Formats: sequence, structure tokens, C-alpha cells
Amino acid sequence: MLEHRTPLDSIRERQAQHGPTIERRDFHVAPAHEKGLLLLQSASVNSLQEALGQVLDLTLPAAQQVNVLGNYALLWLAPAEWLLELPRDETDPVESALTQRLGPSLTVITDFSDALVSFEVSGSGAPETLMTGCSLDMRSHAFPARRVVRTALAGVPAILWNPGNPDRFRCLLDRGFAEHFLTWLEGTTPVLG
Amino acid sequence: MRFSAIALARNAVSYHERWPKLWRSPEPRRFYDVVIVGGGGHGLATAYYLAKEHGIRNVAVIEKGWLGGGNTGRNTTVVRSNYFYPESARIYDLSLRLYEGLSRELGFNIMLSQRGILTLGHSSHQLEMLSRWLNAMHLNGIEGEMLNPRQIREWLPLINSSPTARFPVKGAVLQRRGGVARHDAVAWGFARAADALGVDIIQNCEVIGFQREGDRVVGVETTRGHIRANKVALAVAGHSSVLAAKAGFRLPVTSYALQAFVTEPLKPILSCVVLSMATGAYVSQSDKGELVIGGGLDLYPSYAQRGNLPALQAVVAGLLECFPCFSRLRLLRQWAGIVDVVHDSSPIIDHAPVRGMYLNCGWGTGGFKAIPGGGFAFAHLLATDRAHPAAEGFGLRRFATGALIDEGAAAGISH
Amino acid sequence: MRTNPHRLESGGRIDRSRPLSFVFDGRRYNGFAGDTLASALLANGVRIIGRSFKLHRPRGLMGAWSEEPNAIVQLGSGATAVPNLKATQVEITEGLQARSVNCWPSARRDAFAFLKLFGPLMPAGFYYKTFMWPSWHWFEPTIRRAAGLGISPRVPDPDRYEERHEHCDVLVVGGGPGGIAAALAASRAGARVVLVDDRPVLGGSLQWEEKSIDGQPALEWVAAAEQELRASSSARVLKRTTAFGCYDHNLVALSERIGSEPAAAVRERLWHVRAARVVVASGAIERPMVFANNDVPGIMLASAAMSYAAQYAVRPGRRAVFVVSTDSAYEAAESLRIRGIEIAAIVDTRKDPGEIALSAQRAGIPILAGYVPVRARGTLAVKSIEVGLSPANGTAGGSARHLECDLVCVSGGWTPTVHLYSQARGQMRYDRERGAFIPAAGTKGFQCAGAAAGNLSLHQCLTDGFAAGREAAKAAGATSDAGLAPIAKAERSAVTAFWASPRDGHRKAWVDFQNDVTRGDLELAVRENLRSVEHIKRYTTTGMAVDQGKTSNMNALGILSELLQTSIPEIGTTTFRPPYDPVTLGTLAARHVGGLYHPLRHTPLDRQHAAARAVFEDFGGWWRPAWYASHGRNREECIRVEKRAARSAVSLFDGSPLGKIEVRGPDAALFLNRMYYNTMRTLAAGRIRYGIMLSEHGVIIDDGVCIRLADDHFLVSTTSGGASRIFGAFEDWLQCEWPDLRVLVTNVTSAWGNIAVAGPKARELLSRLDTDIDLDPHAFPHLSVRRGRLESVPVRIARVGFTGELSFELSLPAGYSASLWQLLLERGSPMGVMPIGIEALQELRTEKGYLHVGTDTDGRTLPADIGLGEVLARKTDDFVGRRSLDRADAKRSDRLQFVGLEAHERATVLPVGAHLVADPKTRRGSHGYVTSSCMSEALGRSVALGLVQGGRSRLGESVQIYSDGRLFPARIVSPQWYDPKGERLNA
Amino acid sequence: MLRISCPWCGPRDEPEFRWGGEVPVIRPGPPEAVSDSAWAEYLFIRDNPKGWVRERWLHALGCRQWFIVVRNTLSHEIRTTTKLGDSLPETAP
Repeated sequence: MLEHRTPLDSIRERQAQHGPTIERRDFHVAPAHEKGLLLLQSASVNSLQEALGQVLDLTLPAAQQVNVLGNYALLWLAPAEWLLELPRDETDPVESALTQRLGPSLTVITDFSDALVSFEVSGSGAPETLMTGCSLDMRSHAFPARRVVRTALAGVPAILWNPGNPDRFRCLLDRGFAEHFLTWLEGTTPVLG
Repeated sequence: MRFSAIALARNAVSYHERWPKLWRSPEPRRFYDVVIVGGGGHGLATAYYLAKEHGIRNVAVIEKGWLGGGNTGRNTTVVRSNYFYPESARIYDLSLRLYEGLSRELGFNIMLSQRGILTLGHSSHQLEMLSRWLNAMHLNGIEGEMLNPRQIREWLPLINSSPTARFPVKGAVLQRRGGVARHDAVAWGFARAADALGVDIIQNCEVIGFQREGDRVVGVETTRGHIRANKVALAVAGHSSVLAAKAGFRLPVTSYALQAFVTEPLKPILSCVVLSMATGAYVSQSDKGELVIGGGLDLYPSYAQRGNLPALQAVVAGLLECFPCFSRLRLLRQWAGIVDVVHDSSPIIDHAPVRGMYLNCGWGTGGFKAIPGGGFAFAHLLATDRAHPAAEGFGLRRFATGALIDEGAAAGISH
Repeated sequence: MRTNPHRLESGGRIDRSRPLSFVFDGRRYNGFAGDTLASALLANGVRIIGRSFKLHRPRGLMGAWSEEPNAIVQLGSGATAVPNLKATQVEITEGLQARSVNCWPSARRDAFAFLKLFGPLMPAGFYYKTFMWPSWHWFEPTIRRAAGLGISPRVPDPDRYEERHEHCDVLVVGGGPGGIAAALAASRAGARVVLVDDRPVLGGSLQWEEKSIDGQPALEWVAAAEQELRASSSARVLKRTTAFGCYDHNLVALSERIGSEPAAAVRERLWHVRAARVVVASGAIERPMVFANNDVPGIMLASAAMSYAAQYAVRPGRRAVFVVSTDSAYEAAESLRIRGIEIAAIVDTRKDPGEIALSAQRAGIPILAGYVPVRARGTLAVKSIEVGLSPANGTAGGSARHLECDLVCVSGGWTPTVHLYSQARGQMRYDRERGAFIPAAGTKGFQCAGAAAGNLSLHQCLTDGFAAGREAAKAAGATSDAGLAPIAKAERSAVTAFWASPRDGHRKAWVDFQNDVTRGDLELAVRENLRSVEHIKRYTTTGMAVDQGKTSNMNALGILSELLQTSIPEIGTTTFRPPYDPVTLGTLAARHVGGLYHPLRHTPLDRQHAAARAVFEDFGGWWRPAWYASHGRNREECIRVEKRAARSAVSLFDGSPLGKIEVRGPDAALFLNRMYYNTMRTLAAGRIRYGIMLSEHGVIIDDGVCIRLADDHFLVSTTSGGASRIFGAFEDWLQCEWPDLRVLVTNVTSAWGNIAVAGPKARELLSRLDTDIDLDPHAFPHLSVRRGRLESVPVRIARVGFTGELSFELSLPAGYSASLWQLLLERGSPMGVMPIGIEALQELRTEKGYLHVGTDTDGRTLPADIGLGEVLARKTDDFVGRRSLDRADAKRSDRLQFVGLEAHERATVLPVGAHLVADPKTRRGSHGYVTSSCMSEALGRSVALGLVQGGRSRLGESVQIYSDGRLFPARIVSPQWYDPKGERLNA
Repeated sequence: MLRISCPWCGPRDEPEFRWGGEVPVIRPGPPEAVSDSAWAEYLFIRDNPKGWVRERWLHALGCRQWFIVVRNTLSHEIRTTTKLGDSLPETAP
């Protein structure tokens, strides 16, 4: 039986040994809880909408929006592209359930669980800190709950979204950049008011 | 008056009140054998060589603004002839050889400083590219040397030689004859010499159209009236497409902004010109002491001769990767020139699609170093209607046949 | 340690309870917290702070802030040295070390002072006229040593720099009265506001002018305003922050100076501020006057003198003469007078200064109206100034008056600081009376206020600034009522611009102080028929010093308009280029340095490689093992050992970075058939075909295997460097050229780990793992793919490889690949399994004769050049790049073709990059070059690959290979050396 | 630094985008029916105007959609951005 590892495991181990990578009252970063990720691309939105409704009771979010329902979050990525975050063990069943209901329509589902890593960035200093590496305004008035953007963070492509409450963000990056992103985060300093 | 130390001393006595004009400000005549549109380095050099090499002196150079005010006065003044293709080597080495005699020929000090240009390689692949390039240079009759890291440190004591550097320096190609020259002086020197040979340099005179007779261009319409000419030559780097449009044809050219930067003046800190293959940034130190810094193009077409922030940051970061000790120096000035970019980054010296009209354009970022060679070859084409041997292959035909001359594609090192 | 002989007993904004000691030019002085280096030096009676660039003339302070052209200093030493700072902008700290630049041993006693004797030989542009014989190279080194100001550090900068993005409704540049009023208005109106000022304290001129606003002392009003803004959650105040550049679409760049002490976490921060509206309230800069010897130390701007006296409690002199053409200077005179500085006279170039002069007279100050400065006397310090009736009122120098003094305060007019506005393409109009370019109708999102808009009185600045802030907020969508503007006493602030006195014989009159540009230099340039202001600027270097002409540009224009008989607007001003004030390079690079410069990607097997002591290198942005140090004593041995394992046993290669793109949909086959040069429509499900892709120019841009998993499902593998490029090309063609195609593409490169198991024992190794895939060669032949489970994990196995041996590429979810790698190493150890790096793989494929796109091809290589010409004949459909293959140049017989090369000397490894020399005798001309090369133990000889002119028709031909002066005899051969029949491959 | 409004993601900074050339450029075909000069025209020849131009841009670091921008090459002013499917906007104001 093969063991499953992501770069976040290494980071967790390091944190277990040497404590949290960043110790700041206004800013915390932690590897987000392992989730499964399904990339949904569809040329026939209706059938995908239908299938999602039947399988997960989820509706497709509008542009730059996230729909969250229980353990599921559906992120808009592009006009015909969404990312479904779900419990890891449900990835395969949900994928096959959706595929079944989709029938012949041109929709493809790709397991992205191992492609991206997810960090949780939080604290009152989170928006300001992210704005040292991202050109968007991350403060709550400009980046409300349930907003998602694809942009550049710390010089690499990233998906940023706000799961619900302000000053709490999820950063999804290519697994190959996990170490870089952490190094970058460790080098950030508090930004005075 | 011949410029010299003696002349300077003599004029010092008369409080420098007897210096003659560098050039006249003539009224445009009604007719010229050749009208050259564009009073930059290439236009002025073309006029000078037309008069000197071919005895064609009834020539006007027409400049929209002030002479040398385009890319000639905005570039980073690097001169070199370290090229891969025989075609490129021919034209750029002709240019460098002319540069080497230019101060004396023109009697105007263009401050050619052949302090050597180093091209740094940062990976085993880049080293292979460098030696492919260097050997090609040798077989083209261009001198050059491969330097190892130790030799590089002798040339560049301040280079980032840390083994953990993001882009460790693994080797370099050196061309000792490469270096820099004073850009304004090149324009002024050619202008003064051309004027002395009878060429009319007409500034603040914009070409608003071309006079046609049938399928032939017979003159230009300018803000200072009609001027007829047997031959009309375009040497308007950056604006070639704009003038071509006025004459009714299109070119394989796109205009981009190329930025340049200088720091505050410093005591000598850098002896040669350095270019990094990995970062694309290059730097030299001017005689005044400023670090003159350049890098890649802004990545979309522009006619705005102004700086931009992303390119500035990228170039400076690249510079500091190679020279971390420059981090505390300060940027004094940032600007941009508009360059003609052709797909293969090689020039176009050819008849225009319209009869009676001639083209010198497409030099991309390599225009300054090519001024004497480009002017020399262009003058030859204008005078004889045949391509100069050094300019063969740089015609418009290559875009239909596919016979492009793409240095970047061949050696990974473009202009 | 001396006390401050020129410090006023009381007053000033300095903190007398915090004395600080510092060193200048090797001597220790002291000052107080709140001092700048300039004010502290002045307080200590240090008059000569710098030397001019060309003639090494002694120079004192002219200004009190960024306009200062003379007092350039070098701070600190070693790694933290900073060259070329203006003493007027340096806040002193305990132990500060400063020295003057471009002089030795000190500014006061400069060994190079003799250079001024050569002044007559060094007019503008003298270097263009000489140094040509025997050659410029003879003179240049000396001239270079003489040039330059400060000294660069020679070791890496230990400090940190940061950047920060900011978005706001209204950005206010300048924290003087106008700026503060604008920020208050905008903030009260409900806008998000950022207020920046480059000084350590807000208030601007209010710091030295005794004024009152809304009935309270101005500085109390400033403090209250700052408090109000800081209290607001939607406003930000940035001090010590310079707005240095305005770029497209209202992006304003700021540089914030945080801390120079090593203690500070960050030294400077770069701000990218995207503002809906920008209010430029950056004030105005006072102008000196051009007259003979006007550069003698002790001649300074009136506003600077006032600032030194009132803000820093420093006595800039004991007996002052004011030479003015502005009302504002009278205020300065009064400010000095009440501080006990004798005002010998106010010389006003205006014939009738009016009421303001009378009141000064009543205060006992002698007024000389209609007089102009003729010449200053003194060398190291001003001793006196001679003034005379201005030509307008008679002959110049007529009825000359001689005024003894040790301080001359000049005020020739005010130049609005419109740099940012002009960078934003703001329109300007010329105000003849004031002799200044004033912002005309505001440009997109930009407006000027206060002195920057030409308003010199405090009252105007406040009302104007407040209005600008309110409008900006409104324009940005803020709706609340801003309330009433602050009020100050109305006052006259007339100016009649005065540039220069008439020539005083041949005495030098300075225009650009730092660059030693005199009126005579401008005359020379004009005499030589340089008429464009740009030409004159470049010829004389006026305005090109580190102050970028803040005090000299307008005076130069004024003089030029006289010389050229043209109005100033016709001459036009030179362009304002960023930065407004010099910016530290480290700040621009921010955090994009060291490891964060061009981030590297790591493969899922990173730790496994490290454990095997891999030597990593950057391959196309991936951090990959070049070879494994655990395999031998040195690089060569390790690579040799790895190759042997691959040929005789079994090797593992981490192929995770290889690009993997899923192409799905009914039109997938049709689409790929158009993207590939090779025919892909006919590929059967479960089968694999090698293919190359071309650019529209016909040039090979990538290669790899194309796997057909199902009729409507393909997996395209690309080179590791090509993954995102090819994926981008797929999207591009689908979105822009063939939107009708029913295809979806997905870049799954990171989702899958990839391990290549290759070698004669590859099957044996795999058979020791638990899988449901039948590995039998008949069931699973070369160039086919199977999907199934491996150790109960979903896996895809492809029978492809790059070594020429029996090989299986295992693809599985990236998260499992590390664990599988370990398992393969364990199970494989009895049979001598070994991980191999890129170097070994490159040599293996070289001796096999496989080409590597990008190494054995270049940016011109066409399919026929690598021997795939016949594919074209068999393919009828169009594809990307097809038409380009039909051009004349593509059909030349002497194109560079991919072939093998063998050195005659079997042990000689031909150098990569060596060329086939066309004429070995003359060593001229190239017939192509070596692209890959290695010693092949398997073949017992060296082999090489290359691109050779008409190569395939020259097989067997002997050639000379040139490399850096040496020639190697070699032979052109077909590159099928290793296992030509492919038996091992198909085993 | 340009601020480009992606039709899908809204205003973003220049570094998120990639310029893709003038539009419209029609790809001639079929290959056998295309002359060398027509092919060269398609590959290389452009208006390259000083002033208003219609271009393709890709929101490379965002939604990865190509779209149309009407931009002034002298002032860098951007008048409109539209989705690919929509009708091509005019360059003249």
C-alpha cells in the first residue's frame, strides 16, 4: 500500500518540530485541511448545473464567486471552468456520480487533488500581508466573503478565495511552489497602519 | 574650424566667443537629389556617406524635431559586433570598424570606449550556447574569448560569485572591441561633417505626406512646404510604419518601447559592458560615472517614449542578481525609446514597395551600434540601387521566402 | 566635541534634550534630534559642504531639501554605505558618519581645487572637441577617475526591502497646507485617502513660517489634521515617502524610507498606489538668480535661510543681504530679523515692490528697489555683494552699491513642482509674470493644488487644496459633505520672475551649480547653433545633475529665451522623467532578490532526490537532479555509474516535470491533427505516437508522445519546458481560431507524478509490484499504454522511453509518487536499480541518436531538417505551420540537418558548440555545429549529434570541427549507434 | 502600468496579461491556395498604427481567456475591452 504525501505534510512535520513558521499576532498561516479537488470544465453549462444539483445540491457560482455548502465549496475559475473542493474520500464517488449524470454532454472532470496545495492565511494583518505580494485589494471592502480570484501571488500563479469571514483567506498554488510560497510568507513583515 | 586641443586653447583666450556654428540651419530648397527622412544617427550617417563616398551632396535630411532626438539620443550606447550569422557579422563589424575611426574622420570626439563587452552564461545549456556563438564569431572573423568564472571575477570583481546564487555565473564570452560611445556625439559629429559637405539638415520639419507621380514617389510634403527629390529615403526608427502608411504601404514591423535607466554618478566601479543571458539585464558605467542600465522590451506595442514600472523592476532585480552590491545605489532617471521590431530582429535595408523610395528600418534594439554601417550600406543602396555586400540578405524578400536571419533563434542570444 | 556656535538660543523644531554626535569629513560635531545633516553642519559653522562636479569649486548650502544641488554626501561605510545623498535630506542619528564626495581630503581643503584653473579650457562640450589624438583611450581613464560623485559599496547589501500594493480613491501627494487640506476634504467626504509627504514631518512650509490657520497656530492645526486622518480607518498617512513616478492609468509609485539602522526590519518600501484620483500638492521650489560668482558659499535661497533659522534654530549668517523678486522673501527677511540676524538690505529687482517693501522699511530694513545683483565677492565664503540699477532703470551696474555681508538670500521666483502632473501628461500654461509653467486644465484623474498650482499665499493654498480634495473625492464616488475649508489671513504674494543679471564681463555666472554650467556655456551652445532646449541641455549638461535641474531649469530657459529671442513657451521645457527624487535600486527590486528572484518549482520527489545527495540544477524553472553525488567520487564517475545501471540493470528517472495535457471531446482527434505535424487522427485507442509541433513559421517548437486513451480522449506529453507554452497554444487556437471545435484541454502536469523505469530489468522490477496490468511484451508492446492499478493506486503505464532500453513510464497521482519511488528502490535493489539524473539521461539518448528539441534543434529547424520530411508527403490535412514549409527557404538543399558526428580519435569528445569549419585553411565559414556530445562506454567511443549543412547527403564525409582555436577531424554519420534494430527497446 | 479590464475578471494590472497582436488577422487557407506573399502578409505585415488599435490580449494569470482591447498606442488609453464572441469594436471614436 502506497503512502500519500503532499508538500504540506513536510511543512506540518517541520512546524511540529520547530513550531509555527510565522509567529505574529496579526497574521497566521497554516496548511489548510487536506481536501479533494475536482476541476470541472463544461461546454454545456446547463447539464453540469443539473448534475451538480442532483449530486450535491450545489448551484454554479457567478463569475468571481464561490458557493459554499457544508463540506463543499464550488469556485468560479473561468467562464466554463470551476473548481470543486470536497472531502478527499468523496472525490472518486462524486466524480463518477457526476460523470454518470452528465451523459454525453461535453463536460470533463479532472482530479486536481494532487495538483494544488491550499494554505489558510488569516488574521487582521492578512489582507495587508497578502497585498505585499498581490496587486489586488484584499481588504474586506474590496474583497468580500465568497469572492474568488485567480491572480499572481508571491510571483507565482494562485487562486485566492474567502471562505466566509473577513481576514481569512485560502491560497491555492501549484504543489511545486509550496516551498517557495512558505519561504515568501516567512519573509513578510507586519505593515504599519 | 578643425576641433583640437590647440583650437580649444586659442578659443579660451577669446573667451570661446569665436566658435563657429556646428551646422547651418538652412531653408529647405525646392529640389534635392536625395531627401532623407529622419535626422537620427542612421539618417545623418547616410547623408554623410552619400556626400563623402558617392559625391552626392545635393541632399537634405529632414527631421521632425531636433536631430538625434529619437533612439540615437535615448539608447544605452553599446557598440559590438559579436554576432552569430555571417550576414549580421558583416554589417555590424563594418559598423564597428567605421566607429573605430570615426572621431578622427569626423573631427568630433564620439568617445568610443572599447572597454569590452561580457555576455554571462548561467547554466550548462547557456555555456553550450555561448561556445556555439563564440565559435561562429571566430569563423566569421570576429575576435572573442571564452572566460571561466575566475577570469570573469578578474573583469568583474563585484559579480555575484556565490555558489548558491539563483543564477550562478558559469562562463562568459568577451569581445574586447565591444564597448560604448557617446550617443549625442555620434549624431552631432555626423551632422557637422555632413553639413560641411553641403548636406542641408532641416530640423523642426515634419513630413506629412509624399508626392506621387504614377507609382513613383517624387518628393515629400512637409510642414515647411513641398520638397521634390529623385529619391526619398526613410530612416525613422520607431516610426517606420507611420511613414510607410503615409506612402501607402505596410511593413513587417511592430513598434515597442525599450527602456533605459541611469543611476547617480559614481566613482569608477565597473570597467566593461555586462549582459546576463539569464536575466536579460545589461549595464555599463558612463564616463560621467552613471551606471547605464537596460533590459528587455515592454511587451506590447507603444509609441509613448516613457518609462514603465514592471520592466524597471524586472531589469533592476536582474541587475541585483548579478551585482548585489549595487542595491544601495539610486536610480536617477528612466526613459524609453521606440524601436522597430521585425520578427527576426534583423534590419531591413532595401527598396520600398513604392518606386523612388528606400528603407532603412527594423534595427530593433540594435540600431545605435549599427549607425555608421547602416548609413554606409544605405548610402550605397541609394547611390547605386544595389545592395551593399554587407547588407545582402537584409531585404524585404526574406519575409516571403522565409530566409530569416534570426540571431536569437540560432544562438539564444538576440540583439 | 564642540557646541553649536551658530545655534540660536531658542526656538526651532529640534529636540534640544536629545543631543546627537556625528562625523563629517573626519571631524566630530554635534547637533540635535530633528536636525538634518545640513542644519547641523550650519549650526557648527561648516560652510563648505561640497565641491562642484567639474571645477571642484567650493560649495555651500543653497537649499534646505530635495532641491539642494551642492551638498552631496556619502553616508556610512562598507556594506551599508550610501553614496550621493543630499545633506539637506539626511536626518542625523547618533554616530552618523558622513563625508563630502568628489573631493580629497575634505570639501574644505580639496586637493583637486586646482582644476578650476583649467576652467577656461573646459567650456561646455570641450571633450567633443579634443582628446581625439592619439586616441580617446589615452585620456578616458583619467577623466573617469575625475568624474563621478560618491563611491559604491563593494559587498552585498545586508538590508531588506519590501513592496506593497495600495488602492485608494484619492492620493494626495504633498503634506503641506494644500495637501493636508485636500486630504481632510477628501476624507471627510468619505473617500479612501492616502496622504504622502517626503519629509519626516507634515506641514511643509508651515514648519518654518509663523502662520495661523482657523485662528490657531498653524502647526497645531497640522497636528490636529494628522490626528484626524490617522484616526480614520479609511485614510493612510505616509511620511518620509516620496511619490517618485506616475505611470499609466493612475499608478503612482512611492518609495518609503523606514529605517537606515541595521536594526530596522525593512529599510525601504516600494508602494504601488492605484488611485482613482490624484491631487498633486507638492509645493513649489524657489529659484536662485544668475549673476557673477553666484555660487560662493553663503549664497542661499531665501526660503532655505528661513527654514534653517525657524525650523532648525540655526543662524545661517550674521549679516544678510536679500536679493529678491518675490514678496515671499520679505517674510523670510522678517523671520531672520526677529531672530537677531542683521538684514543689511533687501535688494528687490522690481521697480515698485509696493506695500510689502514699505512695511519692511518701517521695520528698519533698507530697501533697494529696481536693483539687480552684479557680482558676489569672496572665495570660500561670501564677503559682500555688489548690486546696481537694473537695465530697465538705466545701465547695468549703474550707481553700483557695495553691500558687506556673510549671507546672501536670493529669491528669483517660484517653480511649481509639477513633475508627477506632467508625467501624467498634464497640460501646462506659461505664466509670464511669475515665470513659471502652471498646470492648465487638469488631466485624467489628476489635479494640482496649492503652490504646485501656482498659489503662493497660504490662504489660497488652503481653499484651493480643500476644493481639490473635495472634487477628487466626489469624482471618485464619495458622497458625504466635506464641510468648510480651513482659513488663513489673506496676503499678497506677488512675483516678477527674475532670471539673470546682465553679463558681468567674463566672470562666471552659474546656472546649474552641481554640473558647473554657466551662463557662458549656454551662450556658447547657442553660438554653435544648438537651438533646441534638448540639444543645449545635453551639450552643456544643464539640469542633468542629481537634482535634475530643480533649481536650474527655469533659469536656463529664461536665459535661453533671451539668447534665442524666443518666448519661453516656444522653447518649451524638457520632459520630466521619473523618478522625481532618486530611488534606491534595492527598493525597486523589493523582495525579488536571491531565492525569491524567479521562483523554482520542485518535483514531488524532491526529498527522495536530496536523500540520494542529488546535485540539483535549474532546468527550465524546475529544480531537478543533474546527477547523484552518492553514486561516485566525482561528477563524471557518477554519470558513468548511472548510465551503466540504465544499460545493464534498471534505472529510475523522475519525469514529473514532463508536460501532461489532457485533450478531450468529440473533435479532439481533429484538433490534435491540426496542432501536430504528424498525423494523429489515425492513432488507435491505447496506442502512442511520437509527434512534433510547429509554430506557424514551420519551426519545431516542441516534441513528445501523444497518447490516445480513448476515441475522444488524448494525453499529450510535452517537454518539461514546453508544458505551459504548448497548453497556452492549445487554448489560443481553440479560443481564437477554431471556437467551433468541441474540445476541452486541461493541463494536468502537476496532478501526476511520473517515474520512468528503464533498463533490461525494468519488467522484472515492475513484476515485483502488485498490479493488474499485464506486462507481457505481447500484451503490452512498445508504444502502447495501459491503465490500471499499481499497489492499489490508479496508474497509467506507457511503454515509451528516452534511453533506448526497455522502459515503462509510470504515471500516478503526484501524492503517491514519492512512496512508489521508495518501493521501486527497495524491490529493485537486488537487481541493482539506480536513480539517474538529467546528465546521464542526456548521454544515454545521445548515444541512442535521439534528438532533444531545443538542444539538437534551434529556432530555425524544420521537420525535414530532422529527417521527418516524408511525414509531410503522407499528411493531406492542414496543420499549424504547414504553409511555411512550402517556402523557398524550407526547400534549400543546404539547410542544417540533424546527423551524427564521430571524432576520428575515438577518445575525443567533440565539444558542444564546436562548428564544422567550411574552409579549414582560412578557418572561415560554418557548415553547422555540434549540439550534443559524450563518451559512450556502451559503444566504446565518443559520439556526437549536430546540425550540418546538407548533412544527410554527406554521410561518411570527413570534416574538420573547429572549437576555440583547435581543429578536430571527424566524420558525418547516421546517428543510429546504439541498438539500431531496436531489439532492446521492444524487448 | 496598464490597468486592463478583463471582461470576465474586471480591472487587473498589466503583468497579469499577455499581448497577442493586432486584430483582425485572417489566417489564409487552404495552404495550397495561399501565395508566398499572402502568407508573409499573414505572418508579418501589420498596420502598427500610432494611435488607436484593436488587439488581442490574454488574461494569462487570471481566467486565461483571450479578449479584445481597443487601445491607443501613443497615450496607452484603453477605450473598451470586449469578449471574443462579441462583434469587433470600432477603432475610430
